[in-house]
Amino acid sequence: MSTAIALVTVVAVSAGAIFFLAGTIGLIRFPDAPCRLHALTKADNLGLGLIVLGLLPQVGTLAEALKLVCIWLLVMFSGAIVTQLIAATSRHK
Amino acid sequence: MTIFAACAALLMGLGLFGLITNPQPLRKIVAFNILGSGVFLLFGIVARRGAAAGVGADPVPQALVITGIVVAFAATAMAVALLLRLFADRGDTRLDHESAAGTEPARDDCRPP
Amino acid sequence: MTSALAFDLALAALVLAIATLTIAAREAMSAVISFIAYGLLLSLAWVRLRAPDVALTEAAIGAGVTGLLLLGAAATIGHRQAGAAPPLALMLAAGLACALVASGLAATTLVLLPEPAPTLAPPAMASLATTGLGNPVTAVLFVYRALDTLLEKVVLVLALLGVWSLAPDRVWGGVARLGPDAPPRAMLVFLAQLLPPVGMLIAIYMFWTGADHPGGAFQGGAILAAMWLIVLTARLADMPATSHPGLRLLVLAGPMLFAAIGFAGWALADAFLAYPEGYAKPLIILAEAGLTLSIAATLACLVAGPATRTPPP
Amino acid sequence: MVDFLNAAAGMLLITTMVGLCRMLRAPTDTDRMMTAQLAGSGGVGILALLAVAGEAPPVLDVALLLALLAAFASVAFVSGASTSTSPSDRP
Repeated sequence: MSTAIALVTVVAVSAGAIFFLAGTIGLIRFPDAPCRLHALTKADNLGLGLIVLGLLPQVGTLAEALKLVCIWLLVMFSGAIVTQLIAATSRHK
Repeated sequence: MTIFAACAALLMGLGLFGLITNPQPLRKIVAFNILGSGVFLLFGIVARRGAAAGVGADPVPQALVITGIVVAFAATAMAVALLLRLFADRGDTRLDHESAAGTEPARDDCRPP
Repeated sequence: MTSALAFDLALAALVLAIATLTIAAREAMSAVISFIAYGLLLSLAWVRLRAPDVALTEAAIGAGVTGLLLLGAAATIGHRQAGAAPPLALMLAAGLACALVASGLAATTLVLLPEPAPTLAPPAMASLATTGLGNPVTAVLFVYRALDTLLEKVVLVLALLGVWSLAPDRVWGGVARLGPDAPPRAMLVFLAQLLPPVGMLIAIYMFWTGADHPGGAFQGGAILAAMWLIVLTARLADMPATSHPGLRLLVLAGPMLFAAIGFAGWALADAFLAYPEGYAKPLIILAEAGLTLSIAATLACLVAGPATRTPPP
Repeated sequence: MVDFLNAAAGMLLITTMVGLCRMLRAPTDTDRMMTAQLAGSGGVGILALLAVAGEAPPVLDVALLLALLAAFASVAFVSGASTSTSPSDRP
């Protein structure tokens, strides 16, 4: 059982790290601002989400697990709005 | 720990360099903040070296750094407010007033009554 | 152990690289944006140095509130700065001098620091039980060095006095202006409605947990200030006039409460800022509650700057 | 498991470093702000990994604060960027 849980953690955290890497490469390689923002949100939402998902089985208490989920929700909500705002700023320039 | 000690020393050197050579006052303020964070990081090394009695770092330098960060913010806010007032009165942020003598614009209400 | 070492090495390199970018940036706005990223990453370094209290303060004040202050200033004057770089000889001389200073400091920290390291951790931990607190840093701030903490609050209030005095005479006691004159974007308003309730919850948690775990009045106050500033930026509320008695009372309430507790200690426990036996923790939490609100108000007012509009009738 | 989580944190750190290259040659301030946003969420990820790897629950609080303030800095930038050309209305 513990091996299965460890496997879940390893797979999810690795996938999250790969999404972060992909987001960064997109930020460097994509030609214009909306494309780069698209890459950035993948790192924010999916990358961090997968890392949080992978970490959830490893934490000791329910409070810590809730805190992890809160962190993800916070980053996802504010990230979604902030990227909208940055996109609007870049379009007005 | 030695890595961060070297990092702190280099940050102080960088901040000092920026403080001396940057011509723009706002960038001088930013450089001053980097210089300060280097000093704080050095306190962090001292705290980490003093780890004992079951705590990861000596709490006394940590408390000093927390106080220092707040005071550094207060100084930065004061400097920025002075700079913005200078800009509002003169239209630029040059600090070398001698070279601009004679072209000084009339101040609106800073004169004593 | 080696993986941790490699991590530290990469982190230090990253912090140094961003600091170099910040110093080398030509435009003030670029320098300020790099400085914010620098502050965010520096709090990682503080976590590695086992100082989560400082990491929280650095993230909240170093990156958050200072970042907003500098961004506002850069947006106002960024493109109009006098920009003549000093002559090359001066640059070289300054670079040489700073390299000397840095290498001297590095030599001092790497070689000359005393061994074994002096530490006040054992006495601090030994008397922790008498305070009833669980977080040694809060104990240092509010018990062993309480006078310093009180004076630091006074410094904040003095800085605010200085900033407010920079208002021109005709708008004395008026309203500070924050953010653009143009109506804010709908998304910004939405964020300003969504984020502050969450932020206030986190701020209260940060203040409350500070007695026993990393956190405390500074961190909670800085978060509250940040949330207030978001609301102000989105024009959901107006900054009160600097002559508003309620605002002035809010700024002064925390330091005055703390000083009052200090004087009560004179009467009840024989020393200024001493706490009567068994009442240390409730008194400290009371003082921290007042200070959290005052710090929030003071930091927000410092960022908003001096008055720029005449006071409302 | 601890080694794996540390390695993942290191991987995220290197990713953030690569993102820094973007900042070096970013054409506009908007791009720089995107990099700062990436540094924020990368920092949150690194802190979450370190918190679980080192079993230090307070580090999660730092991650929570970072998540909150990364958004705050972007808001400040967006509201500042739209005014950057009209400084004359200060007294």
